[in-house]
Amino acid sequence: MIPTNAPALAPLIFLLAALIIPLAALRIRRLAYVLAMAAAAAAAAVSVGNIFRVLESGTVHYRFGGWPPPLGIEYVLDPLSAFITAVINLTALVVLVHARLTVAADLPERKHVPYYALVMLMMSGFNGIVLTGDFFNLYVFLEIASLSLYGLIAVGDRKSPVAAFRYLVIGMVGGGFYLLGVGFLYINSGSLNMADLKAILPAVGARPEIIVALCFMVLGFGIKMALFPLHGWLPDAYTYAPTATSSLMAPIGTKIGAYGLLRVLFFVFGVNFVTRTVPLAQVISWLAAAGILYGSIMAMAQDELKRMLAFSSIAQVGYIGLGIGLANPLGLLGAVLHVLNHGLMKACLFLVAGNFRMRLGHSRIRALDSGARRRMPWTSAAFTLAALSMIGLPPTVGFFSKWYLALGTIRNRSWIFLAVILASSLLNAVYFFRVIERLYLRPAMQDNEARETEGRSEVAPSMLLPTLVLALSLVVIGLLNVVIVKGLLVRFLPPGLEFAFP
Amino acid sequence: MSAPAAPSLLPLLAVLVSLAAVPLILLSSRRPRLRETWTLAAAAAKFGLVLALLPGALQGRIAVFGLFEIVPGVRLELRADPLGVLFALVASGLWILTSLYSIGYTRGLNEHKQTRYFAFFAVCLSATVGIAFAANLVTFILFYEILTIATYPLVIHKETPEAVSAGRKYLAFTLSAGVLLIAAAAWSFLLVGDLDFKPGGIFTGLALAGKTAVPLFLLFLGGVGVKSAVMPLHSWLPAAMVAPTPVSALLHAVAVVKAGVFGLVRVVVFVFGPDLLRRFHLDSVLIVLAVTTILVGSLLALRQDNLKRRLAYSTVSHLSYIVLGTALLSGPAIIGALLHLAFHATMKITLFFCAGAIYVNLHRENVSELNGTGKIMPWTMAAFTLGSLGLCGVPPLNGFVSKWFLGSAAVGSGRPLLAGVLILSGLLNAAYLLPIVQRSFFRRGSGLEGRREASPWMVAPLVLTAVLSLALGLFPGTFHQLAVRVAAGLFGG
Amino acid sequence: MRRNENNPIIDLISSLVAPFIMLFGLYVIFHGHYSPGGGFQGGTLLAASVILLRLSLGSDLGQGQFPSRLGTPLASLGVLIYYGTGLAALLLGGAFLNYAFIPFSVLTPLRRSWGILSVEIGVGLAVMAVLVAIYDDLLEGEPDA
Amino acid sequence: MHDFLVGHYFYWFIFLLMTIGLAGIILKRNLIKKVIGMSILQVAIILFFVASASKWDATVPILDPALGAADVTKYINPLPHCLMLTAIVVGVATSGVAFALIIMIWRRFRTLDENELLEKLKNDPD
Repeated sequence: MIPTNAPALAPLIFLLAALIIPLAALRIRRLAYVLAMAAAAAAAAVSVGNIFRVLESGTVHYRFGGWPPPLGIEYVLDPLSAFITAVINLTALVVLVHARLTVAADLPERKHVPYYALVMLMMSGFNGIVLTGDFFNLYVFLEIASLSLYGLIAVGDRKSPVAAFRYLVIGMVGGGFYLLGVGFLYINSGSLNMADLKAILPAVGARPEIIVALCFMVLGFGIKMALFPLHGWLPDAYTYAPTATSSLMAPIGTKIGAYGLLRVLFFVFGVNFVTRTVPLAQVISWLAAAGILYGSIMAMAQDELKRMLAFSSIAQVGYIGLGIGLANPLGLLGAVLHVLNHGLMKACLFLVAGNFRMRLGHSRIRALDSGARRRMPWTSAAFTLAALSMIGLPPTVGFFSKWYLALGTIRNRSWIFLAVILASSLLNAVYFFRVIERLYLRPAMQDNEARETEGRSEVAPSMLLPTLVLALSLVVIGLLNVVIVKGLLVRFLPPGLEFAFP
Repeated sequence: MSAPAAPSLLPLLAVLVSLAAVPLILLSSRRPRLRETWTLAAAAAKFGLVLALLPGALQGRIAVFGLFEIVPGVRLELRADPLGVLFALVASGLWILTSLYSIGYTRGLNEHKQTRYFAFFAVCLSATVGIAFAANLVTFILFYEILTIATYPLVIHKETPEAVSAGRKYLAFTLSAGVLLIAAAAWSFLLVGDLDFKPGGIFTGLALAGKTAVPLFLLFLGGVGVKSAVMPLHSWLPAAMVAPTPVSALLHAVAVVKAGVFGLVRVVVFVFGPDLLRRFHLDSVLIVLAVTTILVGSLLALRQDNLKRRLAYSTVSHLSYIVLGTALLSGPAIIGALLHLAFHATMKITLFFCAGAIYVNLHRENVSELNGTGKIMPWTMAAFTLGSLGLCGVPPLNGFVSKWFLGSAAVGSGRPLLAGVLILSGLLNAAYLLPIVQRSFFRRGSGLEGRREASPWMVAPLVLTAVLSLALGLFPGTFHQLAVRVAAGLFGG
Repeated sequence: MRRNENNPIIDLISSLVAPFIMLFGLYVIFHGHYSPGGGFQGGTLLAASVILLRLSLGSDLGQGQFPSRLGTPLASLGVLIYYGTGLAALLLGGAFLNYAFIPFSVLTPLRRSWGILSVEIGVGLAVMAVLVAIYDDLLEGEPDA
Repeated sequence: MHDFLVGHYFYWFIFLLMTIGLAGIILKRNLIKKVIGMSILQVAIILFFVASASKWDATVPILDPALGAADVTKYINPLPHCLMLTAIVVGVATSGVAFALIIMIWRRFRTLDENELLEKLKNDPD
C-alpha cells in the first residue's frame, strides 16, 4: 500500500494530523504535541523512504481518485520533489522537537492546540506544493500553507499581527498573480497538468499570453520566496513571529517559492524558453544578485538577532535565485543543494536565537556578552559553527553551496555574479563575527554579573539536542555532499541541462 | 612524478593525531599538567609520524591516502610527496619545541584561557600538516581555511581591544584570500576537470589563452599571497603580533605564513607549471613583487621599535626569498627556496622565542629598552645572536646555505642583479638585527637589578633551535636531499 | 453587533425563516452529487441560518442552535469525513478518493455516487462550522446584546 | 485594433477591476479598505476564469436530455467554475484571517490607519 501511494502520503499524513489534533485535544491537551510529533516523524520517514523509491524505480506518478492526468490531479514523485520533501520534513521534525518548550513559553495554553494543528496544516500545504503535478492544486496548497502561516505568525510578539497582516496582503497579491498566470496558461493551452503543459507549450509557441502567464507566475513565486525586491514582508514576519514559527518558516517557507520557480521555469517552460525566448532567467539572476548584496548589507545594521537572520535569509534566498537564474546545470545543483544547506543553517541559527530568548529573555545582539556564552556554551558553539557555515568555510555545508554556485557562475562567464557570491561570504563574515566577538570576547556586563554566579544554565535537552544535531549535520552533510549531488540531485536536472561530472 | 604511490595510513594519522588531542585537552581543562602532557604527547607523536614518512619520501615512495570525494570529481586525498614531507617535518618538529616553550610562557605570564590556547594550537598544527600533505586544490583549501579560522582565537588571545582589531584585520585579509582561492580553484576545475597537484602543472594539455591564464593566476596569487605576506598583502602580519609570542613564533613565522608560501610553490609549479608562467611572463611579475617585498620589508623593519613587529617585518621580507626562489623556476632556485622555507623557520623561531623570554622575564617589548639584557640573560641573547647572524646569511649558519643556493641560482638563470638584491637584503638584515645584539651586550641597562635568566622551560627550546640552526648550517643533508628530490621531480636531473 | 432594542418582528421572522433555510441547505447538500448544488453551497446556507439567528437573537441565545465551542471540532469532523472517504478508498486498494473502491454498494456507478455524497456531507458540515466559527471568533470579546 | 479593443471588452473590464483592487491595496491607508481592495482583486481574477469559460450557443454543463451527451460543444467548460469555487473559498478564508488580524491590531494599537500604526510601532518599546 505504501509503495503505490508513496507520493501522496506525506501531505495526507500532515492533513490527518491537522484534523485529528483539534478533536483529540478536546479532552487531553498534551495529545496535540504528541500527535504532531508522530505525524512529523511518520512524514519524515515516508519522505526519506521516497528518496530510495525514486532512486530505485524512477519517477512515480499518482492519480488522485484514479483519474488520468489531464483530467484528474496528479502527484509526481521525482528526484527533485523527493529531495525537497525529505529536506522540509526532516527539518520540521527536528524543529518540532525544539518547539515544545518554546511554544509553551511563548503562547498561552489555550492556543497550543490550534497552534500545532496549524503547523500540521502548513506542512501539509508545503508538501502538497512540492509534490503536486497540477498548477491549480499547487495554488490551493500554496494558500493553505500561507493561511496557516499567517495564523502562526500572528500569535507572536505584540507587533506580530501587523507583520502577519502585511504578509497576508502581499502574500494574497502574490497568490493572485500566480492564479492569474495559471488562468492565462489554461486559456491558451487547455491544461493545468505540468507534464501535459510541457508537451503542449512548444506547439503553442511564444505567444504574448504565454509570456504574460510566465511573468505572472514568476512574480507570484518571487513574492513567496522573498526575491529582492519582493522581500518586504519577510523581516518583520521573521522577527515578530514566535520562535517555533520563525524556525519553521525560515528554513522551509521561502524555499517552497524557490522550488515553484524552478519547476515552472525549467520543467514546464523549459530552459530555452526562459533564457532565449524571454530572458527571464537573466532578470531573476540580476535581482537575486542585488538581493544578496542588499540582504547582507542590511543584516549588518540590525540589532536584533532574529532580524539579522531574516535579512541574511533574503541574501541566502538570493543564492538560490542566482543558481536558478544561471540556468545551467551547476547553478541548479548549487541552488537545490543550497535549499538543503540553507535550511539546516537557518534552522540551527533560529533555534539558537530561540535558546537565547529562553534563557536570557532576549536576543538583542548588543546585549550579548561572554556572560551569555558562559551560561550557554553549547548553544554558543552551535551558533559559531552555523556562522562559519554561513560564511562558507569548509568542510561545512556553506562552502559546498558556494563551490557549486561558483562553478555555475564561471561556467556562464558571469564574473559579476561570481564577485557577488564571494563578496557576500565576506559580508556574512562581518555580521556573524560581530556576534561571535560579543559572545566570546566581550566581558560580561554589570547587571549580568549577578546571574553569572549562577554558572552554567544551558537550555533543556529537548531544545539543546535539536540545535546540536543541526549544527553537527552542517559538517556531516558537508562531507557527504557528493553522495547527495551525484547520487540524487544530478538525476533531477531538467531536459536540456543534463550534466555528468568527470 | 614517476615515483610510485603507496597507499598508507600514515599521512592521515599525522594530520589527525593533533586533532585527536583536542578533546583530551578540552577534557583536562582543570588539570594543567595533564593538558600539557597531552599537547606534548601529540606533538611527539606527530613528529614521529612525519619522520616515519621521511624515508619513503627520500627514496621516492610516496605515501598516499585517499578518503572520499569531497566535491564531485575531486577526492579528499593526502599525499606525502617530498615537498609536503619537508614542510610537515619543519612544522611538526618545531611544534614540540614550541609546546615546551608555551608551557613556560603561559605559566610565566599566568595566561588566561590556556585550554583554549592549547586546543586551537593543536588544531592549527593539524591544518598545517593537512596543507603539507594535500594532494589537490580542494583538500588544500579545506585545510587552508581551517588554519585561517583556528588561528583567529590565538591572535585575539589577549582579548584587548587592540587584539580584537588585529583579529578583525587578520580575518579580513585571510578570508578574502580564501574566497579568491576558491574562485580560482573552481575556475581551474571547470577548465581541467581535475585538481590534483601535478609537477609541471595541471593545464599542460590545454592551450590556455592569456585572458584566461593571467586573471586566473592573479586570483591564485591573491589567494595564497595573503598568507605568504607578499606586499601589498602583508599588513595583517605585523598587526597579528599582538598574539602571545609562541603563537607568533610558530604560526606567524612557521606554520601560517609558510603555509602561504608553500601554497605559492604548489600553485606556481604544481598547478600552473613553469611553461605557462614563462609564456605569459608571470614569473617576472612574481620576481618584481618578491624583490619589492624583500627590500621594503627590510626597510620597514628598520623603523620598528617594537621587537616583535621588527621581527614580523623581517619575516615578511624573508618569506619573499622563498617566493623569489620559486619564481626563478629552476632546479637550484627551488632547492634554495625550499631550504630557506625550512631554515628561516628555525632562525626566526629562535628570535621570537627570545623576544618572548625577554617579555615574560622583564616585561619589555621594545628594542630601545633592551640595553644590558645580555648580561642577565646570556643564554637567551646568545641564541638571539646566532639567529640574527643566520638571518644575515653568515656562514656556517643555515641561513647562509639557503641564501647561497638562491644567489647562485639567480646568477645561473642570468639574473645576477637578483643576487645583488639578496646581498643588499643581508646587509639590511644586519642593520636591523645586530643593533639589538649590540644593545644587549655592550650597553648598560637600567632597572635590571636582581633579574635572572628566564625559566628553563623557555630557555631550553630557544637554545635548542639556535643550535639546530647551526647544525643545519653544517649538515643540511636531509633537507637538501628532500629539496633535490622535489627539484628533480619538477625540472629533471 | 450591538442591538439597541428588541424588535419582535425581526426575532419572530428570523426564527421562522431559519429552519427553512436550514432545510434548503440540507436539500442542496444531499442533491449535490447529481444536480446543481453541493457541500459548499449547502454548508453556506446552513451557516447562514445559524448566523441569522445569532444576528437577530444575539450570540448568547443563538448558542442553543449551535454552540460556539463546537465550531472547530465540527469543522475538523467534517473534513475528516471527507478525508475518511478518501482514506477508505486508499486502504481498500485504490488511489486516494477513488470512489470506485468504497464498499457502499455493489455497482461501481452507485459507489461513486455514494462516495461523492459522503464527501459532500463532510464538506457541508465543515463549511458550516468554519463560517460560524469565523463569525464567532471575530465577535469574541466584543460587547454583545 | 478596433476588434482587439471591442472583442476583449470583458477582459478590459477585468483589467480595470484588478487595477482598482491593487490601487486599493497600495493607496488606501485604512486596513479594512485594503482588505476590500484584496477582495476586489480576487473577484477580478475569479471573473477572469469564469469569463474564459463562456461560449456562445452553449448551456450549463449539466446533462440536458434534449441535447444529449453526443455533442459536447453544446455545453460550456465546467472546469473553470469548479476551480473558482475553490478560489472563492480561499478568498473567504483569506478575508476571514485578515479581519481576525485587523481585530487583533485594533485591540493592541487602537488604530487601523497605516500611518498612525507605523508611528505607534516605531514608538512601541516592544
